[in-house]
Amino acid sequence: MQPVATTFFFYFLAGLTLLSGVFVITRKNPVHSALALIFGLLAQAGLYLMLYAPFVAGVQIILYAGGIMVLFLFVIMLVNIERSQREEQFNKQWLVGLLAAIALGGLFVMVYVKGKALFPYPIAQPLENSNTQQIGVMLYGQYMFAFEIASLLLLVAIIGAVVMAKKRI
Amino acid sequence: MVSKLNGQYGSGIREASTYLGQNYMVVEPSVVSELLQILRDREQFDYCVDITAVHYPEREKQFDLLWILYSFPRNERIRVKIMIADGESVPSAVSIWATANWLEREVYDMFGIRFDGHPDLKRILLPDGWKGHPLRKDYGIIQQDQEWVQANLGIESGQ
Amino acid sequence: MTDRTMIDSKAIDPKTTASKVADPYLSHLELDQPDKTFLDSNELVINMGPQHPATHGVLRVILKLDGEKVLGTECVIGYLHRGVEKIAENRTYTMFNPYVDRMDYVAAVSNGLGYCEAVEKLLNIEAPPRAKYIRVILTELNRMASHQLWLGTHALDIGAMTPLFYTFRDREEILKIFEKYCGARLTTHAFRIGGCQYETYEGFERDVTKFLDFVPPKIDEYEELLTSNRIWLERTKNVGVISRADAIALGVTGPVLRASGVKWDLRKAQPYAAYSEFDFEIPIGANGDTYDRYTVRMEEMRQSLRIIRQAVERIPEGPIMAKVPKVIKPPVGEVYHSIEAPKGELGYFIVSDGSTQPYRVRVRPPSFVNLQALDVMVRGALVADVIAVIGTLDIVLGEVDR
Amino acid sequence: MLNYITSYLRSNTTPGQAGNVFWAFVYIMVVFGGVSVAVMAMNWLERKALAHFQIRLGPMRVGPHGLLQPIADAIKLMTKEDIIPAEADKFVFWIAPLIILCASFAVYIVVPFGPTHAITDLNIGILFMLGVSSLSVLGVVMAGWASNSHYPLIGALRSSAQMVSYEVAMGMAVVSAVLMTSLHGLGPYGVGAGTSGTGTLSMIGIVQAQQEQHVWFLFKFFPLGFIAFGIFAIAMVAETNRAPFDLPEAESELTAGFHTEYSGLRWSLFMLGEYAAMIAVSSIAVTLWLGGWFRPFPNTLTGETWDLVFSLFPGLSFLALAVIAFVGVRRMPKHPYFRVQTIGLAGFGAVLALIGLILFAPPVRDRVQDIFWFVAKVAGFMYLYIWYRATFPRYRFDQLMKVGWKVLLPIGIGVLILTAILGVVL
Repeated sequence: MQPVATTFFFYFLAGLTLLSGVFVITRKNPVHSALALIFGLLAQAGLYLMLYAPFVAGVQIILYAGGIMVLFLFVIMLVNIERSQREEQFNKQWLVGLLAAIALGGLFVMVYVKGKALFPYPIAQPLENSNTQQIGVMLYGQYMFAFEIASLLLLVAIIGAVVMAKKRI
Repeated sequence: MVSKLNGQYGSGIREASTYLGQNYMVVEPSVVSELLQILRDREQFDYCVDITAVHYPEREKQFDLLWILYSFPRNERIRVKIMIADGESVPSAVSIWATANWLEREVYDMFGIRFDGHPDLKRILLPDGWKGHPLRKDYGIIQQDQEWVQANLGIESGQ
Repeated sequence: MTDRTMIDSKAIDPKTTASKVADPYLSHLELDQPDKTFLDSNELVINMGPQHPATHGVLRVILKLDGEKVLGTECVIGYLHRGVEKIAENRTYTMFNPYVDRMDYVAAVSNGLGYCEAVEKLLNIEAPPRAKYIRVILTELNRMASHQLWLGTHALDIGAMTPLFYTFRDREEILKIFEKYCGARLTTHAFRIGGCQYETYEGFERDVTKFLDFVPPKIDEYEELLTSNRIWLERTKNVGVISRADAIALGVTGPVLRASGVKWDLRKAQPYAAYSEFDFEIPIGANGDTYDRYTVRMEEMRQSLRIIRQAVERIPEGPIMAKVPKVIKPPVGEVYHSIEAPKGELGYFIVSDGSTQPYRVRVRPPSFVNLQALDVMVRGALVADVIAVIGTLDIVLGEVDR
Repeated sequence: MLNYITSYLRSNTTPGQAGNVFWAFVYIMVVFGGVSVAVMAMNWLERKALAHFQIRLGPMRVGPHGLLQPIADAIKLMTKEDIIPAEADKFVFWIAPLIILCASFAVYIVVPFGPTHAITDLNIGILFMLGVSSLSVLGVVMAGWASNSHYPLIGALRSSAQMVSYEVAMGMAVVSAVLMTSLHGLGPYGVGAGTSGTGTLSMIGIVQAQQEQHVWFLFKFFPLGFIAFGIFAIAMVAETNRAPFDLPEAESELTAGFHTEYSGLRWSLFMLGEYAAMIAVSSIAVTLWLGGWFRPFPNTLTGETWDLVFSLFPGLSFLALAVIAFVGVRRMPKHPYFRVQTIGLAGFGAVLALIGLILFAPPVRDRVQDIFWFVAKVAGFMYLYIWYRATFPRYRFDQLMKVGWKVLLPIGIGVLILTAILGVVL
C-alpha cells in the first residue's frame, strides 16, 4: 500500500484528535463529550493505519469506538444530564489540574526541544509478515500469561457488575 | 332455592319470581352483600354477568340496582335487584367477583351510585372531572358538561 | 429514566407522578414505592395510545415498566363513548335497531341478532323458522368475518404481515354476501324485530355454498403460516395466561374463556335462534394462553362453517317475519337476553315501561369485560406481550366504549 | 498522466492497493453510486415482491409497474418538511443519520466485487467491515437519545443491545471462516509452514483462499462451514434490524423505533443506511462462504467452453429482463391513457437489452462477469430478506436475546473450536 499525502493526513488526523480531546473536556453535556471522544478514537485509528498497524486500528474501531463507547453512551444517557449540566464541574481540583497541566506542558516542551533524539527507533516500515499475525503470535506466545490474567480481571469485573446491579440473582 | 334463602333471611327477600322464563329476586339493600356472597359460594353462581342500574326519578327510592348472575354448573341465570335512594351507597362486590370492578365503575359513572369498598371507584367512560351522570333520566340527551368541554377541548361545544 | 428523556406530557411525566399524582389514572400504580435495586431504581411509566398502531382503536394503556417488564397497567377507555344506552332511551325500539350495529362494528350482525331477540322476548313472540335459519347463517358468517379480522390484526401485531392480507381477501367474500343480502357491508342492520326484512336473494344458497367450499383451504393457509411457526409459538405460548378460576372470576367470555378450559358456549348452553338444531363442537384450550386462544378461534371458524353448511342444507321454506304489531309497544317488564357474539357473551337488558321507547337498554359488552382481564394477563410480562394480549383479547373499542 | 490512468488497467490489483488515486476515486464514485442505485432498486423490489407475497400489486402508478416509484419517493422525501422536535438535542439529532450512513457506506471500501474490483484491499478487510458496520450502533443510540422521546429511546436501547449481542455470534462465525483460510496442513499457531495458506483477513484473500482450496467455505469441513454460515445468516438479519428481528422498529410496539421522530430527508438517510447495511452484510456472507465473485461450479464444469458459457450469463440475464419488460409492454392496456407508460416500459426494456448486448462484448464480458456473479449472489440474499419479512412474525426482545446468547453464541464457539481442531488434525 502506497501512502498518499502522508503529511496532510497526519496533521489532519492529529488535529482532529486534539480538537476532539479539547471538546471532550470542555463540553458540559456528557453525551457531547462522549461523542467527541468517539471522534477522537476514530482519528487515532486513522493514525494507527498510517503507522502500518491496521490490526490495531481495526481493534480500536471495534472495541473502543464500537463497543466501549456505546456502553459509555448508554450509561451517560441514563443519568440525569440536566442536573450535571447545571453543576459546576471539578472546580475543587483546579490546583491539581494546574499542576498536571504544567507538568505535561513541560514534557511537551522537552520533547520539542530534544526532537527526534528522544525516539531512537526508525520510522515504521511495512512489514513482510502481516501485522495481525505478529500480534497473534506475541499475544498467544510470549505474553500468554499476562493476557490470561487480564481476562481474569475482566471476569471479576463482570461478576462484580452483576452482583451490584442485580438484587435477586 | 328461593325458599331456602327465604328461610334464612325472611323479610330480606321481598319478591322472587319469574318473568318470561327469567328468574329474579328483589331484596333489601341491607342483606344484598351477604346474599351475593352466599349465591356465589353455596349456590354456585360463579359468574357475574353484569351489574347495572335503572333510574326511576319519580320514585322515592330512585334506583334499581341489578346483578345479573350466572351459574356454570347449573346453567341458570338469576337477577338480584335492590332499590336504593339517591346518595345511598351499596357494598361493593369486587371481593366476590373480580369482574365487578369495571362494571361498578360504569354504574358509578353513569348513575352516580357509590360502592363502598371498591378499590378504585372513579369514572370509566367519561373523563374525570365531568359533571353529571348521563344515564339518569334527568340528564338530557344532548346535555353535556360545557365547562369541561371548553376547558379541555378548547372548543365552545361538543355538539 | 432521566428527566431529560421525558417528553413534556402532563400525563406521563414522572417528575409529577412520583411526587404528587397529577394524573388520577396513575394513582393505583403505587409509584411511590418502586421496586428499588441498585441500577434500575427508576421505573418507566409509558403511555400507550390512544393513538397507537397496536391498540386497535383508541385505547389508552398506561404501563408501569421496570425495564421492559410490566409492573402494572391501567386502561383508560371512553374515547369512543357515544352514549348508546342513552340514545336507546330516546328512540323507539325499531329506531334503535341500527344503532346496535355501531357498537361491535366488525360483528354487526351478531349485535343485531342479540337486540332483536331480546325485544322479541320482551314482546313474547318468536321469529319464524326460516328467519331463524337466515339469522344463523348470517351470524355465523359474521363470526367468521370477525375472527378473520382478529387473526389478521393479531398476527400483524405480533409482526407477521402477510396473514392480514389473506384474511382480508377472504373476509371480502363474506362482506360481498352481506352486501348482496342487505346492501350494507359492515353495519348491516340485517335483522328486524320479529324476523328478517329481506328474503334471501336469488342465488344466496349458491353463494354461501361456494364460500363454504372456498374457505377451508384458506383457513389451512393461515394455519400453515402460523400454527407451527416457531416464532409464532414462542410469541404466543405461555403468554397472557389466564387460569380457569381467574377467567371465571373476571367474567371473561367467548374464546378467551374457552381457551382457559371452560367448555361453555351460549349457543349450546342456552340455545337461541335455531342453534339447538345444529351439530357442532365447542373447541376448548388447556392452558389459557395466547396460543390456545388462537387455536380455539381457528377451530371456531371451522365449526362456524359446519353450522352454516347444515343451515344452508336444511333451510326451511316459509315466512320470514312473525306477526309483529306496526307499533312496537312491549308490555311493562324487563328482560335479559344474551347471545354468543364472536367476542363473548353479548347481553341486552331491556326495561320496558309500556311505551314505544325502551325505558332502559343496558348492553353487556363482551369486549368491555374481557378488556378488564388485560391487567391480570400482562403483569410480569414484557411490553411486547401487552401488544400480543391486547390482540388476543379481540376487543373492539366501539363496543368497549359504546 | 494518461499513463498513470491506464497503468491500473494493466495491473492485477485494486486501485487502493496500487495507490492509484484516480482509479480509487472512480471506484469510490462507482461503488457508492451503485450502492445508492441498488438501494433504490431494492426498495422497489421489496415493495413489489412483498406485495405479490401478499396478493397485492404494490406500486403501479408511477411509471410502468411502479418502476419510478423510488425516484418519486426520493423527491417527496427531499422536499418534505424536515421536523426537528423542539426538545431534541439539535446537533446530535442532526449528526445521527449521517453516522449511520457513513458507517454503512464506508464498509464498501473493502467489498471485493472481483479480484481487481474493489476500492482497496485492506489486509484487515473483514475486521474493518465488522468494525465500521458496528459503528452504526452509535448512530442508532444517538438518534434515539437525541429525539428526547420515549419510543425512540426504547427503540435505540433495544437496537443497540441487539446489535452488540449479535455481533458476538457473528464474530464467532466469521472467525471460523477466517480460520478456514489458513487451515490446510499447518502446525499449531498457524505459523511455521509460512509458505502456503497463511491465514488472511483480507476480503480478496479470503476469496482467493477458497479458490486455492477448490471449495466454497460453505462446504468446507461439512457441516461446520454450513453451520457457521447459518449463524452468520441469522445474525446478519438481526444485525440489520430486519424482520423477524425488527424489534427496534417494531411498528406495533414502538411505532417506528429509534427514528420515530425523524422525517423527510433525514429519515430517508436512515433507510438508505439500513438497506446499504443489508447489502453490506450480505456481501460479507457471499465473500466468506459463497465464494465471492466466482461463478458456480468452477471445479466440476471446467474448460474453455464452460468458461464461455458462464461468461455469457451477465448479458443473458439482462436480455431476459429485457424480454420480461417487452412482455410487460405487450400486456399493457391498449388505452391511450397508458401510452406514456407503455413507451416508457419499452424504452426501459430497450436499455436493458442494450446493456445485455454490450455485456456480450468479450473485453467487457471478462471484466464484468466477476461483478455479475458477486451481485447475483448478494441479490439472492436480498430476496431472502424480503421473504423473511413476508413470512415471519416478530421475536420478543428476551427471546431475541436468548437466541443470540444461548443458541447462536454457544454453537458459534463450538463450530470455531471444531474448525480449529479439524484444521490442525487434517
